[in-house]
Amino acid sequence: MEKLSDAQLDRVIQALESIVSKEYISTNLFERIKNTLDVFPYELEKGQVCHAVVMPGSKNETSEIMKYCNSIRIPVFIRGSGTHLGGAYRPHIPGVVVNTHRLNKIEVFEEYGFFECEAGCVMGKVADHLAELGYFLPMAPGSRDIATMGGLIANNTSGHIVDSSIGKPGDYVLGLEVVLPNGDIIETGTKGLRRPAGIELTRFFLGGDGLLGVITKIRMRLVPAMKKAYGLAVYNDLLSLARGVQRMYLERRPIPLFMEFLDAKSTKIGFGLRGLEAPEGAVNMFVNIGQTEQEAVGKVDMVLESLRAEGTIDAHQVKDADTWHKIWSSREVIGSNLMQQRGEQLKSAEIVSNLRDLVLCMEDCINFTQGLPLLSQLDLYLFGHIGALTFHPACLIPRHWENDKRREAIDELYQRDTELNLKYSTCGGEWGQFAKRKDFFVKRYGERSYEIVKELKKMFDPNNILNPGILEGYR
Amino acid sequence: MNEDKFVNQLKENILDIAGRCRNCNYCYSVCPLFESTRGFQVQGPSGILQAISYAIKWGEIEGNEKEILRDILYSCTTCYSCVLKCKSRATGVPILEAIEGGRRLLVELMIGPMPKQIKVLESLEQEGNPYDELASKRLDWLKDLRKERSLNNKLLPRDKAEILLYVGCTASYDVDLRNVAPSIVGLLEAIGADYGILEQEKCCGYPAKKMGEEGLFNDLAQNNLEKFNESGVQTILTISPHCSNTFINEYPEGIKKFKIQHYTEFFAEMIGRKGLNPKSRGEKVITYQDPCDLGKRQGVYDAPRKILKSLQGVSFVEMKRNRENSLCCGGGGGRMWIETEEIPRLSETRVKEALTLGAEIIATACPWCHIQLEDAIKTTRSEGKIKVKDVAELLAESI
Amino acid sequence: MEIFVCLRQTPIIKGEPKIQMDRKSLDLSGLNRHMNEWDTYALEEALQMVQKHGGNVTVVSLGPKETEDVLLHGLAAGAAKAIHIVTSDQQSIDNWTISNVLNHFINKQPFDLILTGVQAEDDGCAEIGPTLAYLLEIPHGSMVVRTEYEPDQNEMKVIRELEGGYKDSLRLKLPALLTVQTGINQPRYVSTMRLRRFKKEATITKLSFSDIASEIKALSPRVEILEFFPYKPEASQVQWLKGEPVAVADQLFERLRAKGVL
Amino acid sequence: MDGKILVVIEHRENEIREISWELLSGIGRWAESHKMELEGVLLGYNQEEFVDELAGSLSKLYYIEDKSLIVYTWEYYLNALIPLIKKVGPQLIILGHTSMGMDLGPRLSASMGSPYLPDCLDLEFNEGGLVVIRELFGGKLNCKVKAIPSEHYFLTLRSGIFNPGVERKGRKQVEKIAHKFDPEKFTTKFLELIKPPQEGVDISKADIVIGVGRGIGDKDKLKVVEELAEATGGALAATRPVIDNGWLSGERQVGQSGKTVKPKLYIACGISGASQHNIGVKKSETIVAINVDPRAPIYRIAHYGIVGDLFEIVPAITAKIRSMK
Repeated sequence: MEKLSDAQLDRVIQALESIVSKEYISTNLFERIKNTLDVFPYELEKGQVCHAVVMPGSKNETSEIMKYCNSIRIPVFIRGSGTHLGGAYRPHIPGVVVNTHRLNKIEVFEEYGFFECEAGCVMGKVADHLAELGYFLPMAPGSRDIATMGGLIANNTSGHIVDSSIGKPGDYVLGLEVVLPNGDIIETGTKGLRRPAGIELTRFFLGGDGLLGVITKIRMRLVPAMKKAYGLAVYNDLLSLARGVQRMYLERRPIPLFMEFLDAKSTKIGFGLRGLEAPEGAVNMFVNIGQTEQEAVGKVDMVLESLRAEGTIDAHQVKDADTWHKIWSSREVIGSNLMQQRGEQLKSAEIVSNLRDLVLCMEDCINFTQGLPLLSQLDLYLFGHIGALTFHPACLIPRHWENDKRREAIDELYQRDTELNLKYSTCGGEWGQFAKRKDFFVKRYGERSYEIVKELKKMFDPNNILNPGILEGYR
Repeated sequence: MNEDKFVNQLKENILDIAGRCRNCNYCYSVCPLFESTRGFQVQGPSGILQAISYAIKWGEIEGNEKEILRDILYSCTTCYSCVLKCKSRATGVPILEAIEGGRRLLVELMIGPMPKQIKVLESLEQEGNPYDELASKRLDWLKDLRKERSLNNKLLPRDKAEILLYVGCTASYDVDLRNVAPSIVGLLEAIGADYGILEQEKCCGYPAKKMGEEGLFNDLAQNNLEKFNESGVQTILTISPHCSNTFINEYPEGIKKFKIQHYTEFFAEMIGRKGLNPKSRGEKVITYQDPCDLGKRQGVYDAPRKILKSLQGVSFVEMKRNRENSLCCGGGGGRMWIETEEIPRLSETRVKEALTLGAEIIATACPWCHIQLEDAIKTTRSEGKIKVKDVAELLAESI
Repeated sequence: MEIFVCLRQTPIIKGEPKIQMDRKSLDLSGLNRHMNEWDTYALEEALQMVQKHGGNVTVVSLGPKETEDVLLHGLAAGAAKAIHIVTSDQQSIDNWTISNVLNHFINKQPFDLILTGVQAEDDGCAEIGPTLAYLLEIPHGSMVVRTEYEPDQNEMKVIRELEGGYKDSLRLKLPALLTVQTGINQPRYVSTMRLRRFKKEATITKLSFSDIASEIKALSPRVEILEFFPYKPEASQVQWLKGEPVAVADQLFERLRAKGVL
Repeated sequence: MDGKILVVIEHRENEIREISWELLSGIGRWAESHKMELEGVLLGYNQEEFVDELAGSLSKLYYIEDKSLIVYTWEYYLNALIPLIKKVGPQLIILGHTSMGMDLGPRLSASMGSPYLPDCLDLEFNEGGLVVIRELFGGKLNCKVKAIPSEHYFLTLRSGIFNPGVERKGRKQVEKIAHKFDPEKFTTKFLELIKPPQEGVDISKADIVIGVGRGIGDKDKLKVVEELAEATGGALAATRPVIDNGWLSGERQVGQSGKTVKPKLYIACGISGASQHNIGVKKSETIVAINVDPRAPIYRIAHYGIVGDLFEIVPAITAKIRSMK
């Protein structure tokens, strides 16, 4: 759409003010800039900066905003905490950013067996609140302290959780409250504990990449808290580590809730940072859950059996919780530590393997940057949610590279990401299917599938005002 | 150094720091400003950082929105939580360095400080304290104390002593704090320390530093360093953690030859020794507010707790957010002197939290936390239910 | 726009002013000095005007050596030129003489506007502005709380503050003189470093007060201070209430009750 | 000695301003004791109603009438007064130290080549010269100022130093003077008189007024005085700095540039008492002053003085009053 005149803009602002009141709309340059930034390590362009940032306080205000923006065809970008490390949520054309910060109520209905929270609730706070009541929130992104429920559900990401263990958050969603691009408000799903069979509108918005509607409220099943037990296995080489995981599946072991691996290089750094003695080799660390302590421990032992069978240097249950937290958090600090040493930013791909080719895929990831003109110049770091057959090959993008070069590097990364996921006929399980992944989607599922999504989008959002750019594959 | 060169250096440094922020926004999860405001993005660490950095990149510093930029930069409490968070979970950006650098930049360009802080800076320059109090009245509290009891304190640098008690401006002048300096003097007397107080003490410079008035800060730092040297002391005890932090982390090399300690560290070591055997003072439930400049900045979490736990008959309870996760009182970073958006006020949140724990006393070890909490008790109408006490007062009362 | 701003440096008296033995002068030694509060607003108004409409600000001040501090402040804040009319140290000079000396210098310069504070913290006379305007034969507006330059007519629209919340607005043909009231703007802060830099680099034009004065025909003071004396407390009717806050509150309450005002 | 005194009458919105009545009575008495004639000049339009009343308290009133004189502007006044003064030859020309006096006085005296003595508290003749008392440094100090011997002396007197009560003498001499103005030559054009905003509270109507000054330090500390106002059922008023800081809205300003109040009780909290403030409150029946500095000029008009920290004393008073209700 063409640029707004100042007069037009003033009218827009006034209209929005009349919806959310003056204090909850910001038009100052700096607020607008920050709301147009994402984690991609290249500069914002002046042309992208949004017109205004609005904070609705209710589904009705959200609906009014959508109704109005739709009526005058102004793009709307929904924003939670803007913390998605996958990037590609920066608006590429000016529009109105709707920040869900004020939609932050949570209600627990134990007598119904579910809870409801608004889209702006911070996931970590919800999890803590539920934990106090003895429940477990089946989500575990690295950004738990800041990511919002709305964003996570629109993306349906399980973060580090091994899907084969307890599935995706979406499997616990009983229903949604959604504001459609034209402002209509709908409710989906059920207040029962049985998710509907057959066609069910929840599915369009859950993991809908924010294309079809604005999720304002989420209803999820209450999951009783589980007991945990921890295990650690060390290998000489990553390939045997991969074989171990394969074996675990094939020998029908109880799949861990979490299972992460670090290559030897990363292990040294991570363990070192946490003041632990780093084992000589690559590490597989995992968590099993059970109704009781013993059940969890038993599961860990069963998993360890399979892992040992592939020639571990060391494999044991970690009994002391504090030690475990150090080990576990060593993963978290590696990335930050690398970035801090060099003052550079880590960008990673998300490669998912199929079970049969896990070892092959591991090899591919070890050689991730081979033949890539820019990335091959950089060090590669390899870690990932191996239990979920997921790899995060990552590179530090040098700051001294100029903007375009950084863009190209990111392009290379996603080309290779695409190749590999195609090769294994898989797809990413954390970052959504469009925006940076659009090329992949078309190649993987074909033009027709892309057409279908476009038609869907057209049906829900004929004027394409809701989060434009994602479907078009802007990054 | 000519103006442009100086200004450009400031700008480059800010851009360099901002270039390391990846907008992961983890810092928002610990930011007291973000928690106590409407929660726009410029009301949190990374937002403030990007504001100043894009203002520089896009030449907007002296643009139409320069006052908005100023208000954004000066709203930060400089509690340091974001820096710790970024270090542990992200790219380790020294966010505060950029925010304080931004304030210096605005002051150099005559956009900063906040209008109401100008009088504070003038008072610092003329009277050596931020409260527009007469320099000549700084030791009145000591004169009054001398009327009640005999003291062995030296007056420095005229006399010489082993320990310098650096009182600081708030403890010298503020009525809320009237018992704190006397308590600490009492404790020093009790252990028979060889201590002295500066005859002409001046502010450590913290407010000037935080408001971006670097030149004035340097003057005060120089002045104090000279006084310290003349006094021939080995140890410097401060009442305010802002002072000790400023000495340790902001002062020139010369400060290194002194042992700088917040008084809680000093007395924590002394507990149980001659003269310092806390006795029972009736059953009391006490909680503790970690001053950011003491905890987050200097890593002193245990000393005050050790003292409080040593008080007999006291049951010590922790607030949910404590130590490195503790919630800022909102008084730091020069905010004492400006009107800020605070809904609810951080100190009120803190008082309410303490009340839910059944605490009868919130102990703290910082004059500004003290004042903020004192006010919060009034504004939440909790008088009679709960009191603010300085750790020093509690210790002194117990011996 | 060429704007002259007349600044005065005043001592900051927080306690009780010290009177010299001869009772004809004050002992101001050891006192901090600063720019007269009203003048800081005049300076800021001038700087904002040239920022908006172009031109230069020249700051002028009359006084002993240390007066150059306020001129430095003016330069550091953004003035293009500074004129220091230097007087000898203890010389006390009446406002009529000051106005004449300022006039003698300024009327040889090209100017569109002269700004000064409504009055000075020390003598509170509010005299120099209108007097200088008379000598320069230009219109004046006093106690100005808003200015609006109208370039095409070369006029200045001002709002003046009267009593009891009343204001009036005038339109003055330029050149003109305005005396500026506090609160009209937010004077900028000039940092210590900035002042230092200017102390090193800036140049201040020095003129001798006595030279100028001697060039003015029949110039002689019209008033002189005979003596200073402290305020006499006995003149006040105040009854002191002493004691702890609570005690004081009780005493006060009883008295007010008795008087029937509570 | 004999001679004439000329008082320049002030009026606004068809009312003679109080300062003029103060001068007529105060200077009237002074004139008698010095055997001088008290004359006045009114520059106005259609103000016969006052002419009579004024003339009653003067040995002579000059009434210069012209449409353009409904409001004060320095150029018209100067233009009309210079010839009158030359004609009448008064020794003292007295104005109030008001926005008009401050604006007109210096220029008028300079035009007449005479000494100017602003903001006087008292005046005397000695050694052939005129000697006045004035304040310095906002009342921290007083001084005696002598004017050189001169045909005319121009003074402005601070308002509030005399009481308005005027005894009639009955001699109602009025000389109406026609004056031709030539506005073409004028450099200053009057545009409009801006009246104070009427909405909001009217502190001048309250029986109890709580005044708050710089001493409060910060906006969010106002609670202390707000609670006292609440407890006493009084109105909250403030000094100029407080208003300039935007801590309270303009309609609450007391003092010369704000409103004048005359309540039964005025409690000054953290107000040092600059003359501009005191002028606006000194007519209050009972004045209580709370300040840290015992030398603050506020105590000169106060009936009860309390020295100390207002944040300790005010809450105590509030508590006491609440407890007695």
